[in-house]
Amino acid sequence: MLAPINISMESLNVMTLAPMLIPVIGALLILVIDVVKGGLHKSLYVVLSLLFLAIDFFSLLDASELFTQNGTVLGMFDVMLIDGLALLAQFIIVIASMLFIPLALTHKRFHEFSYPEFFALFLFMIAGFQFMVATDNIILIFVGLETASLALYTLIAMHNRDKSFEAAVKYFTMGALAAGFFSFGAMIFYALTGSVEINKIALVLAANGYADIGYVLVGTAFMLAAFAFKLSLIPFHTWAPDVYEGSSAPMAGYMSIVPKIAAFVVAMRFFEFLVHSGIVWLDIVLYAFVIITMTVANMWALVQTDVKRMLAYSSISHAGFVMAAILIGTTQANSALFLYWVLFTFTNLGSFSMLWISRQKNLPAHQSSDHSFDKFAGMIKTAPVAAMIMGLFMLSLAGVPPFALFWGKIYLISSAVTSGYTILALIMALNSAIAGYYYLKLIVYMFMKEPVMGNDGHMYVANATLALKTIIGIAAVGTIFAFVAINPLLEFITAFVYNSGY
Amino acid sequence: MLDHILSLLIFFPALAAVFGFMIQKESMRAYGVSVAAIEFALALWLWYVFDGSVSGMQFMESLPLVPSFGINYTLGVDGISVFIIILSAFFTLLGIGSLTDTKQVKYMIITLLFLQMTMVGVFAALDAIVFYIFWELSLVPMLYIIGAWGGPLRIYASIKFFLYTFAGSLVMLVGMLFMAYFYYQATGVWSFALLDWYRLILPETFQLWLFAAFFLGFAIKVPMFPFHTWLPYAHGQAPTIGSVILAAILLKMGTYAFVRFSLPLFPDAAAFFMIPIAIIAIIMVIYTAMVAYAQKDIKQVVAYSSISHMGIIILGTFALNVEGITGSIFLMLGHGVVAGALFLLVGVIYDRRHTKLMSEFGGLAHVMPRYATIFGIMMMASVGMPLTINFVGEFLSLLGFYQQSHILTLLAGTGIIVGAIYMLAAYKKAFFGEVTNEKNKNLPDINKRELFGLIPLVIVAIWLGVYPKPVLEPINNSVKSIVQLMHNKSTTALAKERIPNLVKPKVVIIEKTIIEEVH
Amino acid sequence: MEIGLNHYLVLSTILFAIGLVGVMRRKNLLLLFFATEILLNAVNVAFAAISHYYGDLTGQMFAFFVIAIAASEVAVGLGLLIVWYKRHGSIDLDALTTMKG
Amino acid sequence: MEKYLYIALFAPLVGSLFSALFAATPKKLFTGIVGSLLIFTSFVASTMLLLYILKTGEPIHVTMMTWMETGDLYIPFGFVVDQISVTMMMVVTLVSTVVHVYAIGYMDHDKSFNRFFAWLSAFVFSMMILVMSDNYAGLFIGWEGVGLCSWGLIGFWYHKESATWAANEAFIMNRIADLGMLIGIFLVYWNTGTLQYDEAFAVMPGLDTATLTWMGIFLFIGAMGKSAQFPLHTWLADAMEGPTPVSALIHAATMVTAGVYLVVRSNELYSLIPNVGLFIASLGAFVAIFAASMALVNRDMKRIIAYSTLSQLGYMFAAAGLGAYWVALFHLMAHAFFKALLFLGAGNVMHAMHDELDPFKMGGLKKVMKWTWIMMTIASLALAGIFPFAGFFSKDTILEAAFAEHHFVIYGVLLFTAGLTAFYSFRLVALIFHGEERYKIFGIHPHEAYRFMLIAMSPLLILAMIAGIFKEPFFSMVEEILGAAEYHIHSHATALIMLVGTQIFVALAILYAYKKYANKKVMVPDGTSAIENSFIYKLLFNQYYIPYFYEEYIVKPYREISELFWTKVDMKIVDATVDGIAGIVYGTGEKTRQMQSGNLSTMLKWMVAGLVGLLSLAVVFGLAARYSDEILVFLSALGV
Repeated sequence: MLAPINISMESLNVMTLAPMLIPVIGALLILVIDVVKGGLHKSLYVVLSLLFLAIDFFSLLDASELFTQNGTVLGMFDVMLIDGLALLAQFIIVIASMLFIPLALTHKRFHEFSYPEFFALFLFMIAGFQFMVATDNIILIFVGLETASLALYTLIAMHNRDKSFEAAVKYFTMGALAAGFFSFGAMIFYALTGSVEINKIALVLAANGYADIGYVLVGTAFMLAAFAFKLSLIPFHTWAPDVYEGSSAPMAGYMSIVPKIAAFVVAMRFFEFLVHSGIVWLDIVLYAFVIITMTVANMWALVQTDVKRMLAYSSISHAGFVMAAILIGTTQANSALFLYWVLFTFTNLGSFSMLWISRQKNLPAHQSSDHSFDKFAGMIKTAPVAAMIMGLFMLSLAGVPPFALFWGKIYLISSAVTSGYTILALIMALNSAIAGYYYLKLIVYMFMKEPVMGNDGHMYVANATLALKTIIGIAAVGTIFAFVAINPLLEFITAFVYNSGY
Repeated sequence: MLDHILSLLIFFPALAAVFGFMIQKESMRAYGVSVAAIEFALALWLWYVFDGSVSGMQFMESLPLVPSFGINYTLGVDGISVFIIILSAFFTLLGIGSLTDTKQVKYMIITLLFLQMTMVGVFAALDAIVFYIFWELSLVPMLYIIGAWGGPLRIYASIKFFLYTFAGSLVMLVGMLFMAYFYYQATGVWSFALLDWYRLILPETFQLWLFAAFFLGFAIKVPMFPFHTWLPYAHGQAPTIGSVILAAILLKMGTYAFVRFSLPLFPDAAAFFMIPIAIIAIIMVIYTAMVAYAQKDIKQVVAYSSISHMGIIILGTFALNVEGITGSIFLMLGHGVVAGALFLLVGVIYDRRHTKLMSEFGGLAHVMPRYATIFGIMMMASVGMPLTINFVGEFLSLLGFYQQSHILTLLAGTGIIVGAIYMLAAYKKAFFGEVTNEKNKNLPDINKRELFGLIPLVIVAIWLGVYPKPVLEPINNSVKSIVQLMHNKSTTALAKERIPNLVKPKVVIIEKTIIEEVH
Repeated sequence: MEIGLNHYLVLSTILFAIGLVGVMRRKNLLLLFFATEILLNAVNVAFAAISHYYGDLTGQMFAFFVIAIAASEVAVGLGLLIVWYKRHGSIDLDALTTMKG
Repeated sequence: MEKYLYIALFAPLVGSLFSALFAATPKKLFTGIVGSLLIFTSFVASTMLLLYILKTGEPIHVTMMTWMETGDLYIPFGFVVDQISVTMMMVVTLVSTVVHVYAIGYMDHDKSFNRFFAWLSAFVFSMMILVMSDNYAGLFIGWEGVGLCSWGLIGFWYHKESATWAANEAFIMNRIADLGMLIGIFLVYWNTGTLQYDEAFAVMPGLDTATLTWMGIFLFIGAMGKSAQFPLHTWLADAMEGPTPVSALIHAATMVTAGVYLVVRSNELYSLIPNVGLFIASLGAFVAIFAASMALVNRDMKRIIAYSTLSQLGYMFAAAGLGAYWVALFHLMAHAFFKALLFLGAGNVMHAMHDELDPFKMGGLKKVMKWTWIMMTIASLALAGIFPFAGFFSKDTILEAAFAEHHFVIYGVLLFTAGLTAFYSFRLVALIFHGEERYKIFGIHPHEAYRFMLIAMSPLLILAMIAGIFKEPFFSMVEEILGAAEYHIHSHATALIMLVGTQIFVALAILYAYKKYANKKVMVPDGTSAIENSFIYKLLFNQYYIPYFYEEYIVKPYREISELFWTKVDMKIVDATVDGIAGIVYGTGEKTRQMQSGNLSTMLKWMVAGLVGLLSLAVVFGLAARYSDEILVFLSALGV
């Protein structure tokens, strides 16, 4: 007979699992409520989700206290990992989700929000992402990734438009291919090292001095392809614009932030040791990814006629920009990544929310898409406050100081400078200038063109409710007064990143 | 309050702008004028309490912003910046006061007040990042002013203005980050404080690269040839008030930054690049003057003339001696007053006829004698007539550069010839001759509101031409300390040779005389 | 002939390549899903073999997870496919081109 | 005495500002009167200063206030009244008083009467600064100031295209010279450390000759512009578009002599560099004959006098260049009197003839304009250098100086020019006042000028007659400061022969002019006569084609190049490059967006392609790493 396995609860460190469990419980609760009594209003689910996210947030605070005291904590058979990266990423995930979920409280009725499943899936997705970042184990990363992704595909599809389904199918198919890449890559590393834990892989590889460098590179190539898909690096980005366009505006904004930060953290865990082991190939490939993604995505963003699609390309470009942090790989760069992403969260969610409040139920005849540039012509005359806030987000995205993203930009560029990537720093800077054009384009439409006849400005806030306005207000305040928060944020992030050994 | 007068100067207009949203439309102009007047009074007060005999920074204030990254909100003024700050307050007041009826005057005034904040901020900032923040932020209101109130090509012009400057300043930002990194390497502490950077002596190669990075940002702003093409568009399309502020203050940011950053931070590089930059400056002077001569639109003449004058400013700056730099700073003020006035004047005629083509005019001196007189005075100031403000600056700039190169000064000096050519030709076309166009026969002469903007400028243009001392002296004191700093910091023989040492008394000439007498 | 690890790995690679070709060539959404399944199962083969080679259960665990994930993918994928088919009466890939540029 | 100095200096400014107050209003007689009175005040103050200088011989030196002070540079508003400047002040204030009073009559019917006086008084103020300043920068203020006023006054009738064109031409040409002057000033500053005359001159002997030479050359370039020396002379004749009092004051008596003043003022510099002096003298002699030759055939009364002015300036430079500074200054003074008189006389004629300028269309005017005739004849005699009029004393001394310094070529040229001068002067007088009354064809009824204008001219008439007696006192006054030497030909006989010979030569030229132009056969030329078609005539009449040359080879190319710079270089190259870069970025985006075809199959292919790319790179690197040793061996075998 098998001897009973004695495991003390202490060694399990259930605490490490708590942050993921909370949204799962929340999701289950929502489903149960629906079973018990159906047809409840979406506000209930929104608030419930929010509450669970709040609890999640507090459990993260707890965990971070644990981390500051004890350093990295392992739990659940050493599968779960609480370190600085995990915590920071989870903070971003949870905060972004908390900012996202009230956006369901729209003035107009939308199909997806009437289903409690939407909120359940949403919470499952968050749990998936949390798992993904809070582990060192490739299996769990994979599981987390797929959990989140599958939930996400469904969420996109629930928007219930032709374009949404198309987007979901595209995203799903490509995601499946990427999952194939990921598992194949994992397989190669497993074959090389006999382990699926990143730190062990690193140790083994270092121990034999990267003897099988060719295979390591092949494995890395597969992993890179999988992450490049998730991070929408060119040429693995093709899903992004279509999916952003197909999904609802807040969902697009959410997608530009949360899945990517999760992927970044994993990429950081996975590639950092490779970068530091002096593999030239990886340097070159990452360099190429960074530059091509930034530049080409910018060029495509230039020629868009739809704001949302423009923002999609802009998000790709931002991802490329931040990818530079992985390439550089210093503590400063990694901290800059998180700083950038926190700030990006506010600004980008803000701008997508602005699109969301101007969303009509049906497309007017003269518009080719939901958020064409023409729609925003002369907005300053008809809806000045909305125009100014939108302009603010655009300026922040363009990196105009002192708005939020500027700080992320200088810190990231500074990290490139500090590590001797001069050319990279210059290219990053010049790309910001190119990007300036398409953000400016929207500002030009809003502030400098004449409004279309018969536009009384109501359409820009047609979908607005107090909840949406509050979220936008928070995003706007966060964007404007970012400079107050930079120092504490930076200290917090740097301490966490540094203490995790990155 | 004195401790925070600079913050007050910066944020008072911004605050007023925010409150401005609450003001009712008809009262907006009065509100704007009062705010600008208060701001100007504060600026004058700053001058009053400013100690002109001190060469260092005054009214310093510092507030940690991102201390872990060495960014502090540090402000301070010295003789170099204090007058440009006053000038910007002055021009905002005149600009708002003489604002002719435009659509959406409320937004215009709010935008101007925001612009005011950024302008003062740029000149008062002593932290590179704070400087950069205001520097970039100043683009936004200007973008709006050009784009929303401009002519038919306004969108193209405004985007060009924004992106061009933006691109240049991003390269400059990389330079700043490098500079901070070098400081970090040297001291182990991050700092973007200018006064800290001043103490840093960099190897020459680093200096050259950093100089180039900063140069790009500044050169586009100035704008220097061949980065100047955004300017004619911006001026051509901008409404009067936009051109006035752009020419009077915004362009000065670039030249000011050369003095504030490039020279004291990279003295060796400044000495190294002196001749190439002087050649660019000369191209600016002559080439743009010729282009100005070919213009058909009187506003474009003034626009290109701005570039031409900026050439002299650059030349004076890179004379690297006290005379030249003092002159160039004075010329910044001078050109601000004169170009601002000229754009206001062009605005006067534009308001009446809605055209700026010189061929549409002719004989205006008959119908608008007062206007012609003021225009004439400002034109003469522009061509550098002695006893007007521009002459002092041009004279000193050229005089300063003459020490460095005779031939180049001679070439740059042709500016006084070519400058006279396009200005006189333009004046002749617009004002002299018979009134041929029927529409011009009954043009009303200049009115009170316009005079409100112009008379003070005329007074200043002549007052500071005749008696520049109150301004020149503080500038001189501050410049002396910068030149001495540059000399002390420089490492190459070339720089030591080109940048004079002020501590040692000049003995060369005296010795020579004595020797001659003995023989 | 002894069948060793390398043979499994080669098989896995070949299967993966077949999957890739399928992903690229198939214009039918359903067949495309098949191709992705082949990809994942190719990996499973390799995992099982390596796991055996190392005498370590981790690989097999991974394989099980992959199977589970593949299953849920199919569920989601088919769900999407059915909706799409209901709306358009086709599962041809070339019809999915309303968004581009 | 400082009080007088300030009165002399600022009275014209007050007058100018006063008149300027009424500039845009209709004619107010009192602006003219007040202006004239203030200029007269200035004249009285100058006289007081002259008396003081004569009495004490001490220069008065005041520093009013600092102008510019930076680095080592210190420029005050400092004024010095010494023998040189007081001479100039006397000339300036006297002539301008006369011209002001005269202009009250001359500008009687002009609607811009007030503006005229504002400009004219401003000019006097600028001129006073020019001559009174104690440093080069102050001189430059005046220098530019007179240029400005000259611009305003030449272009006074701004409705006339020719007037505004001439004004701009004058200004721009002066600017060219001013650049030289400016460079000269810079040279002075950087080599002596100061711009004060006395301090700078004190240092100069210690400088090397090359530096001094450059200094002298550049300062002289400044002088060439203001004094309209070749090749910057064309503006002066065109400047005659201005009202005649302006021509008398600015373009004959005062402003154009500023160049001479500059050379005289810098005598301590120029005496160190005799080579430059010789160049100046040679140029002066050349301009003297060059201008005189153009005056021979010209058919514009004012232009003839303008060329004569040019020619006389040549004399002055010849003298100054030869080191005879006091002679130059003396001729400057004498010339101011008779040339102003000549111009004012011409103004009377113009008034009478309704602005007709062609002397061939006049004739016989002496009957109706007796006083004018007398005045112009005497002025012409003085100009021709006939004893005992003013010109005799000054011009003869120049000839003597040239002879005494053994520059016989210069002497010869100047002597010959004296003959030409006499000829064209009396050609003019003869054509205007003698012979047939040709004006009647044109239906003009000439009349004499106002009496007060004639009275106003009388001081000049008297001075043109008697200025010679000042020669000795003047010499003794400036002797010390200009290091002057009297020029005496060693042999008395030679001197006498020269003197008498010159007089006879000049007298013959006068007689010839009368014979040719005072008879009744003179007709209005119609361009058919043989002489009018001769090459020489055409050459002279077209001013040696120099204006044509300037127009064709400088002005036009400048305009064309400007146009080219704008339309081609600025728009098509510089701006197009910027737009091109933006266009490339945008265009690349536009072209490559096809990649996003929206087709899922393609998208998947892109992913696989990306993977394959990564893999092939990995394989290459992997192989390279695996076989790095072999590769190194291989490469070293290749000699890399």
